[in-house]
Amino acid sequence: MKIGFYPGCSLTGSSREYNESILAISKKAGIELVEINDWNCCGATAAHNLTKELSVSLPARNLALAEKDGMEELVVPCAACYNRLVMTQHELNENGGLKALIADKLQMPLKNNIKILNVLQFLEKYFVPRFEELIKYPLAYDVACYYGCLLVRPNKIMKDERWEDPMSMDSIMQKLGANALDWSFKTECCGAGFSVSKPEIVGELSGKIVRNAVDRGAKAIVVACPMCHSNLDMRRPAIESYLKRNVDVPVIYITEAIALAMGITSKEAGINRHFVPVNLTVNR
Amino acid sequence: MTEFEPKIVAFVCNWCTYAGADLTGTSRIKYAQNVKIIRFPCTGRIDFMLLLKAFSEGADGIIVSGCHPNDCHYTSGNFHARRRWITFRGLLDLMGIDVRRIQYSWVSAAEGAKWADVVNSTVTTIRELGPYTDYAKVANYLEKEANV
Amino acid sequence: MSKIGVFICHCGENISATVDVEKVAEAAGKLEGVEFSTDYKYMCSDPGQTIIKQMIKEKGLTGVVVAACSPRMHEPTFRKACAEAGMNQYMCEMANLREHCSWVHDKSDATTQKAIDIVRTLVEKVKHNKPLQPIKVPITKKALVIGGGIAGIQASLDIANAGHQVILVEKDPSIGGHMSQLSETFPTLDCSQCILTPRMVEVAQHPNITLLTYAELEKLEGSIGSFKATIRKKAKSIDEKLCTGCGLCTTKCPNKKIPSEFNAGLGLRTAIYVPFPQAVPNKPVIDKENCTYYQKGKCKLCEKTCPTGAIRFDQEDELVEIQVGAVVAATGFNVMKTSEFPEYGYGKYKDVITGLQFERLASASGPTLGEIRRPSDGKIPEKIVFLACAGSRDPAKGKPYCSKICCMYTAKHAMLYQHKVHGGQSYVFYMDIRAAGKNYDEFTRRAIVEDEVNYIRGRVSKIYEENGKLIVKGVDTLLNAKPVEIEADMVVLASAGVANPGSEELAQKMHISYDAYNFFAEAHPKLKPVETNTAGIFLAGACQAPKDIPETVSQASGAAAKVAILFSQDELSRDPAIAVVNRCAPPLFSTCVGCFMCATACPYQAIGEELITDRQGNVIKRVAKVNPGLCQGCGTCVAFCRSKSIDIDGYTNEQMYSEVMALLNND
Amino acid sequence: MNKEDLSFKVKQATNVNVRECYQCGKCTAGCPLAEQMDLRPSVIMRMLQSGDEQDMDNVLRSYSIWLCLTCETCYSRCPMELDIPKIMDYLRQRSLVEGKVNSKARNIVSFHKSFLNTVERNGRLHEMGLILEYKMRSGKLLQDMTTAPGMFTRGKLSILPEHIKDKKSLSRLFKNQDKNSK
Amino acid sequence: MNELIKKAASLLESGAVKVVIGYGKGSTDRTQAIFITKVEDCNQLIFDSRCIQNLAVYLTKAEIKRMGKPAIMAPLPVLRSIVQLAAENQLSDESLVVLGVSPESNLVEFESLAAIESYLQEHKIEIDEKYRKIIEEIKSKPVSERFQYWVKELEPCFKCYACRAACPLCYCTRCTVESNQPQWIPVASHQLGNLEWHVMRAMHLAGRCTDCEACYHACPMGIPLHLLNKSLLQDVEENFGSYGPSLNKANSLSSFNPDDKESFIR
Repeated sequence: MKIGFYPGCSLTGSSREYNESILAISKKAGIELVEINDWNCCGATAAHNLTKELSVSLPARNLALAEKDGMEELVVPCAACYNRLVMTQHELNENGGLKALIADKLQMPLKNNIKILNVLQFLEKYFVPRFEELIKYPLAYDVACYYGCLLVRPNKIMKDERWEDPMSMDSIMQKLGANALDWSFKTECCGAGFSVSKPEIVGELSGKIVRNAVDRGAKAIVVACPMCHSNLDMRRPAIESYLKRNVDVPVIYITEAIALAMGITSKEAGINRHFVPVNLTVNR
Repeated sequence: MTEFEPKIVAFVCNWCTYAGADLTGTSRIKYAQNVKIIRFPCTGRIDFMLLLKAFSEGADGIIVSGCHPNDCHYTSGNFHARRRWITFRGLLDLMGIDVRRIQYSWVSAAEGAKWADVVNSTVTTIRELGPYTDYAKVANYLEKEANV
Repeated sequence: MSKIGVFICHCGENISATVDVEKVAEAAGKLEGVEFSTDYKYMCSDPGQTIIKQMIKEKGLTGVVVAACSPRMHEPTFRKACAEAGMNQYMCEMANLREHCSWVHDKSDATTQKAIDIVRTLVEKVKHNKPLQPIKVPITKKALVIGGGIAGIQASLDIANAGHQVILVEKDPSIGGHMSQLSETFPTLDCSQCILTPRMVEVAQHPNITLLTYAELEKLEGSIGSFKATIRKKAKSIDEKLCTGCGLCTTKCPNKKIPSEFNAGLGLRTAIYVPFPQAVPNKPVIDKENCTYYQKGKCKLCEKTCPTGAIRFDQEDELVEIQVGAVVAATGFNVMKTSEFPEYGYGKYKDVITGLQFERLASASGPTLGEIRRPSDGKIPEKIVFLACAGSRDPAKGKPYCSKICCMYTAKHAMLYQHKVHGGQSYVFYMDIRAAGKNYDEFTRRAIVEDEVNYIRGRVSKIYEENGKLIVKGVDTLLNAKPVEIEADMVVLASAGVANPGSEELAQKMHISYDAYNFFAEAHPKLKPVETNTAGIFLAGACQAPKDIPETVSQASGAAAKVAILFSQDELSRDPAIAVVNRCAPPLFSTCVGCFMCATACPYQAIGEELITDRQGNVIKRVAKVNPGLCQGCGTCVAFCRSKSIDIDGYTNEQMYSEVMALLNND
Repeated sequence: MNKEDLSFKVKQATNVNVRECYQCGKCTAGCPLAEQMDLRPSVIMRMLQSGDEQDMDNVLRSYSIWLCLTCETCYSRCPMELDIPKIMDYLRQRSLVEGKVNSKARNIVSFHKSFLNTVERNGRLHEMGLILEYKMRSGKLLQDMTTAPGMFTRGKLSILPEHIKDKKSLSRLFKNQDKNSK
Repeated sequence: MNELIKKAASLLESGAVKVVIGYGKGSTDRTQAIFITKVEDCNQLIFDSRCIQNLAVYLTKAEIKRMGKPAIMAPLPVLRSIVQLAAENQLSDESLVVLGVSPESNLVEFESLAAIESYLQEHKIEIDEKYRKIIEEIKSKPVSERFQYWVKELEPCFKCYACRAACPLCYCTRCTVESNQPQWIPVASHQLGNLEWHVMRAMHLAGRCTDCEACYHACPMGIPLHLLNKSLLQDVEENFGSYGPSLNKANSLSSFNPDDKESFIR
């Protein structure tokens, strides 16, 4: 089975393990993810902060390319990219004039009807129904599932019927044998794009998140967004200096969790790349 | 030459749309003068022949309006009316009597603004369609005869 | 040859400002069959009416057209005037120049021309009017009151004390409604039950009141003066005559873990239960959904313990039909549930409760006997936060309206808390304090100044739990929007007042209209606040919009007064606009061929058959016949009749036909 | 609405009518960065309502509009469903165009610009390049000296950028895009 | 056929009926309705493809009623009309004997009108594909062309009312065209008069017409009136569910369904 795939820049760099893990589990499940040919950066926060048009045209190019490659479904693991692509698709469908302008600039046809899946929707559709066969080793830990902003907001467009307390990731983790904790920071902002320019803010915002997770007894924080991951994992020093205490709770991608449960080695899943060591083991 | 002023007759029920049109007035919402209202007890009372008569007497458009489904003062007059209009409309359409010139609507006693909107949009539609000369020709057959 | 008088009203400036009334009068004067036409500043005024009367006498008018406001406004006025001048009142029609012309158009020739057209149309109608006699309908002097809250109780007592029979229907096992759940009442802080219970008892003992609890309206037919209501008496599974209300059964019932409706889910009850100690009637019912016997087929403990053998498991719902002359809808309201607030935890935090639940905590008869203890662990909260406008004035939650009572009861709650928990800290997040009412503003001031409740102007964005505390993320918009975080032990949402579930269906059963939020609609926002637009059905209390007790009680008394006024007459004269099947000379007798399609179409089953016989009594013809008592005059049958054999007075084929003709022939 | 009002221009650009805001403050209450802001979201909404030139100017010169992370919390909780993030985007763009960027926000802006430039150059983000350019622009040469090596050793930073093939189509997109950079 | 003749004869003989309404030889090679009162005349009864006239029309005529209880030869179209007439309270089980004629022109006997209705369940009205096409074509024309088409088609009508006379369901003792207070329809046979007359007739038959085409066959000018009825038949079926004359099912235009769907009411 072939499905369109848009990794996005982070997955080729700072969050390679995300890429590696999603490819690993797909491979093992016999699902072929086909990269969009010659895809480009979605423009991320920078674009929509500085110029409206780029914030739409950059994602639009990728949508057009995907259509060109004859893709009907597009998996976008990076929550930030996912958000930009979905918002663009929405914006273009709302605003005919803009759509015309962009199509003109792209010099490519744009039907703009491709189905965009974030990683959770991807897993729910193609993995969860096959967990019986795929999951070898239950991942029996107390975990806090962290969704961040971009997967659920704006709720008017993302349409999670439980946007203030989402459950989709929790239920997947439950099915992996983990105990998904009820906690309060599932959708709080981690500091996002300030990772580089304002680390002290990241320290505070991510700090509160990590603290609540740890206080609830989480042995791991599960994420589905490279930005969240790098802020909670790579920015741990900033977090610890804000919390004025050491916290060693690891931050793992949901795809890594599944990889482990499917019996894929930490190395294959890129788990060794984390800053905060991941000490989760499955009893084989 | 002066602009074409459509002649439009509105057949409305006493309990919802007539009251709604009253509310349009009390709320001082302005609308086009072209529409004149005839009051019926209920949309169920409106005889399809009257619509034909309106056209033959030179109406360019017709509005038929009553209570929303389930709100009929007589519980089901509007349901009967609805069936009649569905059937009648099919026949008119087959016979080439321009159904775009008949606007059906539900306007409740609380929908003063909607009434103004129905009137104005109908007037615009009829303006675009122009005078109903097709029917007039047939209707004026009478006079032609008389003149002979 | 008709002699019609046309009277054009200026309505002060209301009509004459945009319509050239003199011109209209002049044009009307030229119409064929018009004997006299004039215009006057206020036709509805005494001198105005006098002009009409004089002219009827002087000119011997056969018909009158008053061109003024909507007939829905003044038709009765002018028909009365005509009758006084000795003319049949149904020979008078109104041309609606105000609502349908002068108020909706600017001053112009076209506007004046439209006015002329309208007048001509009505003149043509009047030419075909027939003198009619109003139909007399006897009034059944018995009222149906739906809903046994304070509104229904007040209305019932007032009507009953006016000497009329009342049937009070309540869907729950006891009357009392929300007021019986309240602790103290603002602005006087007197105990709600202490003032309500006597009234409940009075209802039970009143000779003129028949109380049907655990019952609901199934169907309502007929019209003002003579409604036929079908009531479903849900099976209580006990024989009320035998039951003494000793309550033994409730002590023995094994199912004790059912959330109590009366305690807004904060307390528990049994499957066979009396909602609360002061219930009226004070006899239990079995809640089948939660009864072991009904669910599993065995148990019957209550039956075994009942000393009088009053338990009846085989009892079934019973449908009773009653004739009434008027109906008062007093079905009350409800409040939004905490589960409807995503940002406040979807109701998953036990210690985030609604105002109604707080009432139960504060009430001496409540689950905590009046001590403020939080549901989760029974601790006394040291910090409590109240959120006003929880759901109200919140289009995103589909409730753009103000619920009106929250400002006051929130102040009351904060006050009660401060009185009961010494040294406790209370906060109120609010947008505006709406305390319009006698001693209301003084009351909220007292909460702030004397009881030291901290009022913070701003909404709360999120509530979440962190190590056993509820973190309330709010803002103080009066301190240049300073974020405020409060670590609270308990949060009370002054959640929006909403229409009761099922109120939409109920409204449709009664054929009354309701607003976008399913609250019942009054006939006129100012001048008919207790009437509905269905004659004979009146409104009382929060089923029309959220309102507090004094307002509810006064509206209930208002509704009761309307019923009493209606019942002060023995019969009601109804508009004679009803259908008739034509008659003509033999051998035809009537053009009706008796296909009886009209009968199948009639919403009121008002059309029966009549056998026309010759002298020997042989049936010559079978034709339709309208029962004037049942016919409401919708005219659906008329539009159906292929042979035009059935027609409706006041809206006859000739009248409607000539109106169309007249309306269009203006050139 | 006065056509000169920023509120009017906001309406045109974002289709949000700031007059609908009734100052309940819920946006500010939920904003993760409200503490750090000089003008909090609800205050900005109020200033847009006032129609006062000075208020407008202050808004465009504010630090807040750059602190906003577009986490959309305000929007998803606003009782009037006002799309404040969209307004923020618009204000940022205007602030740039009118050269009113708050001095404290310079490094944020320069980060965004560096970001877009690497994208313009390579079509994709080259984190190494980004960090280097950003350091040049912001002069924060020492920041991240701790993390960067860690990223190398974990294979998270590649020295050489990835490039996309069809550069032309991309430059078309960037053509006359006034992100008034460099 | 003999079967039927025997039956007819025995009915007359026993006096169970006073008259037999059936088809007989007409002038030239046409068939016509004959009214047999004597047993020996029964052999005049014939049935073949030329018998297209709808005999049900006579059941409501005063003259025939005066002759006493009738038996009637009833091929499918007549059977349908009979059920519809019964539904409209014009006939009852006692008021006639029905000599059904099957499509294979054999005698079918019924013990009750209800039996006829159930028999008709196996012989539902089906609108000929060719007519469906014609109607589609007409509908596909631009509106004013459609209008002109019908004005032209109706032009020749000179209000002889043969259509009405031939229609079993036009049994009103006073037709609306004859009511002059008000004068709903101009008496003269000019374009308007013709248009209004035929619109009205079609509407009055909507939900009742059993598609016997008698009106069309009766029209001396060959105006395709049946197209109007057929198109309405389709509409009724589409909008209000399957159509067919029924004794207990309420007529589709004097009944309603709260969830009736339409797209044109705003």
